[in-house]
Amino acid sequence: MSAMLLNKEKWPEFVGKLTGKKVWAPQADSEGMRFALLAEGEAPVPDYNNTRVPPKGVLFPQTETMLKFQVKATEVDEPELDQETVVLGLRPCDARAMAIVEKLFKWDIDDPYFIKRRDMVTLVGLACNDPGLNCFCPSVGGSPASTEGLDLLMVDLGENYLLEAVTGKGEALLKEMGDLLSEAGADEAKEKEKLVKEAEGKIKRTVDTEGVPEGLPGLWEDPLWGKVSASCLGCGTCTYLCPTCHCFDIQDEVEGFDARRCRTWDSCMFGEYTLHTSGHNPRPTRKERTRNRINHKYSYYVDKFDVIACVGCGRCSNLCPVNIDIIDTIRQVKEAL
Amino acid sequence: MSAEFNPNIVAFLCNWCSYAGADLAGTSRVNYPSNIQIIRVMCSGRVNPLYVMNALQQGADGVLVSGCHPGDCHYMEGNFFARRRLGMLKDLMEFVGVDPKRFHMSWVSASEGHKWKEVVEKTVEDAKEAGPFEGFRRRQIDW
Amino acid sequence: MTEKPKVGVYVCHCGINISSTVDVEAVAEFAGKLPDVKVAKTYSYMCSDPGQTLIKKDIEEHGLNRVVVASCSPRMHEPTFRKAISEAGVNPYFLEMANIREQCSWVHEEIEEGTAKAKKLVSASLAKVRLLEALETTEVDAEPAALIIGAGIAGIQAALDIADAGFKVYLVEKTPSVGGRMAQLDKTFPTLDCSACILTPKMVDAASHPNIELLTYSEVEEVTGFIGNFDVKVRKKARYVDFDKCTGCGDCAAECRVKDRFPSEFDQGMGKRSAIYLPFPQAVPAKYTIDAENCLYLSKGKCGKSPKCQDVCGAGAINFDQEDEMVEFKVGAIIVATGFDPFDASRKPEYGYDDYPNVITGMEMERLVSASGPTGGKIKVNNGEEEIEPKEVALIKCVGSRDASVGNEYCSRVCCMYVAKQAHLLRDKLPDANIRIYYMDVRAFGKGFEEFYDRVRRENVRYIRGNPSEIFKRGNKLVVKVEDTLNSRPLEDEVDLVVLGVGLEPRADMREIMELLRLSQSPDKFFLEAHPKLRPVDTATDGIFLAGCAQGPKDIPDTVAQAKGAAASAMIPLARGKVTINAQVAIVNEATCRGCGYCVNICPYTAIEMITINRFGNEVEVARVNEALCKGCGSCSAGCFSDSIQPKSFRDSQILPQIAALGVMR
Amino acid sequence: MKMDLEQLRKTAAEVVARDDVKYLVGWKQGTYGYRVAPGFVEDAAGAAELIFSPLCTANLATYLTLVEELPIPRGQEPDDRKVAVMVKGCDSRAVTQLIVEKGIKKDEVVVIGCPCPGVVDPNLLAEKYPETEDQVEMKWNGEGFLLLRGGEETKIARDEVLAEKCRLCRYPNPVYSDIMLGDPVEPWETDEDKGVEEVEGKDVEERAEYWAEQFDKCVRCYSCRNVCPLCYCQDCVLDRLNPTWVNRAVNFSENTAFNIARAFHLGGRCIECGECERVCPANIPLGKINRKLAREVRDKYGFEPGVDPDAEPFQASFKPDDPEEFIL
Repeated sequence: MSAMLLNKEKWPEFVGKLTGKKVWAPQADSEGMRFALLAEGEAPVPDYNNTRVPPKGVLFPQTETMLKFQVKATEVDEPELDQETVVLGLRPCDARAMAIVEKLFKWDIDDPYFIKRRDMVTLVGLACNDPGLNCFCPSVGGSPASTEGLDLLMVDLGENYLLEAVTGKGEALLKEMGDLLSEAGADEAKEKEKLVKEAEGKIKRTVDTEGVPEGLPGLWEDPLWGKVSASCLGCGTCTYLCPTCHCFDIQDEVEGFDARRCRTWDSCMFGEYTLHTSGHNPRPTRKERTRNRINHKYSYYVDKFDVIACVGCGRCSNLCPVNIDIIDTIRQVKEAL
Repeated sequence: MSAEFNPNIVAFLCNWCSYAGADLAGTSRVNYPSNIQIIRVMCSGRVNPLYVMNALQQGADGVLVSGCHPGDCHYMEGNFFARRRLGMLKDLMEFVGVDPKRFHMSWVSASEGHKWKEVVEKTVEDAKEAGPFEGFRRRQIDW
Repeated sequence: MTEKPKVGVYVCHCGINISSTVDVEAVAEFAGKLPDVKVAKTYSYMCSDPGQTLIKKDIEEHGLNRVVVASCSPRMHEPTFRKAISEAGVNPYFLEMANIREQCSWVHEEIEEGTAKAKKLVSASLAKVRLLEALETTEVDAEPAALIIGAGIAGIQAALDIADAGFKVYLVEKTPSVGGRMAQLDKTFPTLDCSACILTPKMVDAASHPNIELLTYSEVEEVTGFIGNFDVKVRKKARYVDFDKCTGCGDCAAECRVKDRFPSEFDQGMGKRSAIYLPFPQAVPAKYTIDAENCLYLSKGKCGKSPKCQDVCGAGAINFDQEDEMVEFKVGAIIVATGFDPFDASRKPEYGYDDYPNVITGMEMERLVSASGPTGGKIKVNNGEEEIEPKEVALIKCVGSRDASVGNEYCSRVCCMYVAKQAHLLRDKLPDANIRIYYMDVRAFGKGFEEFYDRVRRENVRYIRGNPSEIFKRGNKLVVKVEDTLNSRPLEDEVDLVVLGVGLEPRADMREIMELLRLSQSPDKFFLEAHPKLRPVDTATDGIFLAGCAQGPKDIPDTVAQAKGAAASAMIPLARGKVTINAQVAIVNEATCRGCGYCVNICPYTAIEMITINRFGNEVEVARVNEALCKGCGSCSAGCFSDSIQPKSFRDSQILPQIAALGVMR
Repeated sequence: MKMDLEQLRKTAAEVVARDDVKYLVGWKQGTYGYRVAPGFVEDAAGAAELIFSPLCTANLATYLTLVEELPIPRGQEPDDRKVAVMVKGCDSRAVTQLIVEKGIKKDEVVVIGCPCPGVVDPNLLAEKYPETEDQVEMKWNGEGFLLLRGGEETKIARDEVLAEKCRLCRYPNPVYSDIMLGDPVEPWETDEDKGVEEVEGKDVEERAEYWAEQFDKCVRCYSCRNVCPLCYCQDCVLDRLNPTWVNRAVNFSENTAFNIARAFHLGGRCIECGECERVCPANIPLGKINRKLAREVRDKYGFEPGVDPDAEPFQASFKPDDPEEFIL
């Protein structure tokens, strides 16, 4: 695949050429950074560590309308999802997460909403030169410059971005840019390699996941779950901010005669997630829920799709209000094995 | 636009004073704006303050809660609770940017058909001034 | 849980009361398209027999299980339609009314707006009716006793009727004697019966009736509970006279060190009484009372060497250690017969009541002409210089009535006749005097009234149509400044005596009773009846009834009639022995209750208590409602953060859809 | 002020050694950087890990009501032993308010009071002194703080990193406790509540815009609710579907409704511990709303929650002369 160079000064033009597509890019707001749709003419340079909320909503919105209907009618309206979309500057871990989640949405039943959006999107990643405190992607099979899930990878070389197409979609996007880009050479490739190595070296918090997927089922009754979950508040921070968490709930909302069926993110950390109509709850306390969260990511998903459903983005560790730290948790698991 | 704007107002009236007062306004053939729709509750104390929020969310441009004058509550104290709760709600709503003109509370006794008319007129006039409530209305546009 | 709602919507024309401003057919057509509506119809008078039959038939034919009636206020006909659908086998609480008359057709003019609003109200009612729940009423025993507050003619009559029917009556009177205002009157119009002569036998009957417990000089302090089961606390104020020992001989009053020093309430302050006194000679009970405020011994701690009354009382009845006594009992019904206050003539300063001794009120006139009054029935007045027999007399009607400037727009109904009667009595005593009556209108509507008015006019009493603007003094005469509106002539009539025909006002202390019993006032500030036409003796509170002038001005026969009506109504629960408990009470969801106890704090009826339940092995505290005490006000519910306590028929899950229906149909 | 860690750990060990105590909740060193974690202590070894430092922002009173009650098999008795909890001044108000509301009973808890000279705002701290993977120690140091990391000592001025709630704190000393550790601290001059005033200073449309931006960010993770010691309904109305007060959908409308309802339910109850704002992953300034209501309740109704265990709850009481100038 081809590698091209884009002078940073030409970034606005690069973004400008995407007219007609929905463009998501990291933008600053009072929360910090988050992915939002770019307004016409805007082209902020992606200069950030990572967003608080992952860009998973581009393919799997927190709330999405599945269909609309009228009370007492039989016809339904389905949403139109065929708008071309570009995500600019997402981190490799988040792109990897999309690839991991895609396995689930294409598994026994094809999820039309996710797949349609996936088909229409071009993911333009930005390699991490300066990973964050809780980044641990190499521990779970990722890398600061992983291309898994991406269509195009950008590497910040200082004055220029190095653009490497990963897929045909990426290739096509590069073509669209025409003479905005110039060929990259061997120097740039070397520079990239150096940056990636440096970045990997900056990752301090690592964890050895060797044997964890196989070992977890044996730790079902281990006291570590009680210890880890004792301080858990049962909120949805870890799951909602996780790029691979993909649980949803479906509701019908009625306003007068107009109604819609929508699905929204759900969290296995909520009590009512597994609450039965009878009042029985198979995961009655935070202990069972915490255990499930770790098992799902590090064991069940591996069983099913041969990949750990954690990309090491560190968001849950960063933002857990009570310092439930997935790195530490996996370390404890490892110790208990 | 604002001249033609017809605000949609939901009113919660206690059965014994204000609802009876509104009935008296009817019996006395007092004319007032038709923007107001009344939901009857037994006591103004029954009005969960979140009804006000809910009404705005579901499409009201203004909300009115009316009960017996202090000391006249059929249930002795319900209107005192309503006053405290709704007074606090009003402060809260104002703080989060809901125009205070959108929410009123009044004391209207069973004999105050004319006061009822005045209260309705004031509520409607204020809601008109505040304009259509777009705020956090549960709109369908982002569906 | 329940079967799928099948709703019938019935839109009433109410003659043209609704249909002139609401396109009822359009409303019905609209309703027919709403979810769960099986039939939607209109009818000229839904509340009529055929209207109700229409609903019942539809219930049968279409298997309806919920009904919306869009007509008048539910305060008017909710019971009617509840009964109707229940006769057709539908739970009476599966009814919702849309008030499209009082709150729609009668207050809006344009048919478009009326129709649009009616549609919204109907859809809101529909939203609620679909979610209502079936409720069952329960019954509890009713205490076969009644409390009557006020022992004037209304209270006495009601007490006698109820007692005669075999029920216990507690008759509570604030003053030391029963009798009330009627006891103060001289003669009654139009028959000129002696008021005292017809009243005193009833007073004695009331006192001696085996079923009546008379509590004079007593005040009701607290009433809790509900129809059939009111708990009453009464304070028997200390008389300082042993009730059983006092023989009513009067030696004490005659010997009192402050004898005849204090204005007699009974004589409107025109006569004097001692600190120990009997309000009037025929007082019942004939027991003396010490006025603690004025008694030297009780107020100053010293009365000569020893209190005279104690010295002279042969029965040894004086007891200065007596204290207020609390009496508690239970009754099934309450009648409020607290009467009225005469209008305070000082509030019309232009008439100089406070300035001139020869300007008196009608009530004072009653005492003045009374043979048992302070002057022994002689008409003597002080014109500021000397005591004279008046030659020129003016009587002014509508003082404090039909007068917005003092806040009383109503007619007091008795003044026309009592002023005529007093003119007649004055004519009797002052055959040569010039007697004039200033009036706005003469309302002689009762039995024998018009005849009496004619008779008085024939007795050379001049009726001058005009409302005096001022009374002032000129020499030793009073000048009544007035315009004779029949010939547009300004007059300045010089007179020796002015009688102000004061109207009737709600009692100054009625607020206490209002708060005690949670009653409301009508615009005239008298107690509000449940319905002005159909329930004139009932109040909004079940089991509490009104009699006499507490409800509005009326004369003696009307008062007696209403007292008998109130007595008959009050006896319904007593005779039945059972009362139905409100089905619309609050209920706690014990699974979600967090046991914070807010509802317990909020409930004004102490109907909620905390109980400990076993929730899968864990002991937890939750709230529980005593349905007999709950009134269904729902204040608890709005204060419950977890929505765990909900008033039936007014649940959040029933009100929120109503809000939604109104909101969505902008 | 110096917190005597020895005394704290000794007391904790004594408390957990008691037969009638199930466990103790205190603060312990977190897994990295500035993090401090709630520590659930059942023995002396656990007690030895406890700390109390300017990094102990969390209000542990929430753990008194957070426990899910599992069904107890027949024949078994519920464990009625007490839970011990360490509280700062603000946290103790939560305990007091819970007692008022019967959320807990006095005899179900052992409250260990820690007079608190003020804690840091972890975000401010990390902004000015970037967080690393190394665990740190932090101490109160006269008027300021002392940060000990990798053998290095950094003096930090108090105002530089003091948490907003502490700038406004009027109750640095626990108002309710069974055991008090150390000496009371001298309350300090409180700042004006600039955060609230700034919003109040806007006109109503600006305020609407301001909050629209804030509530738009809400992801409805419910951490604000779950961390709140006073949000202790087992079954929150905002989770309920019948009736639906707030739809599950995450959008500006429902988020606003959620936030209004949450704030309203805390009216006259919020003890201003600031936890909701601290834990919000979207950085919504929830503290401003809560403090605004708290201030109205204090100024207009003369009521302050969480200071008197025998008080009547604000929303379950009234005064005949409550303000009513807003009533027509």
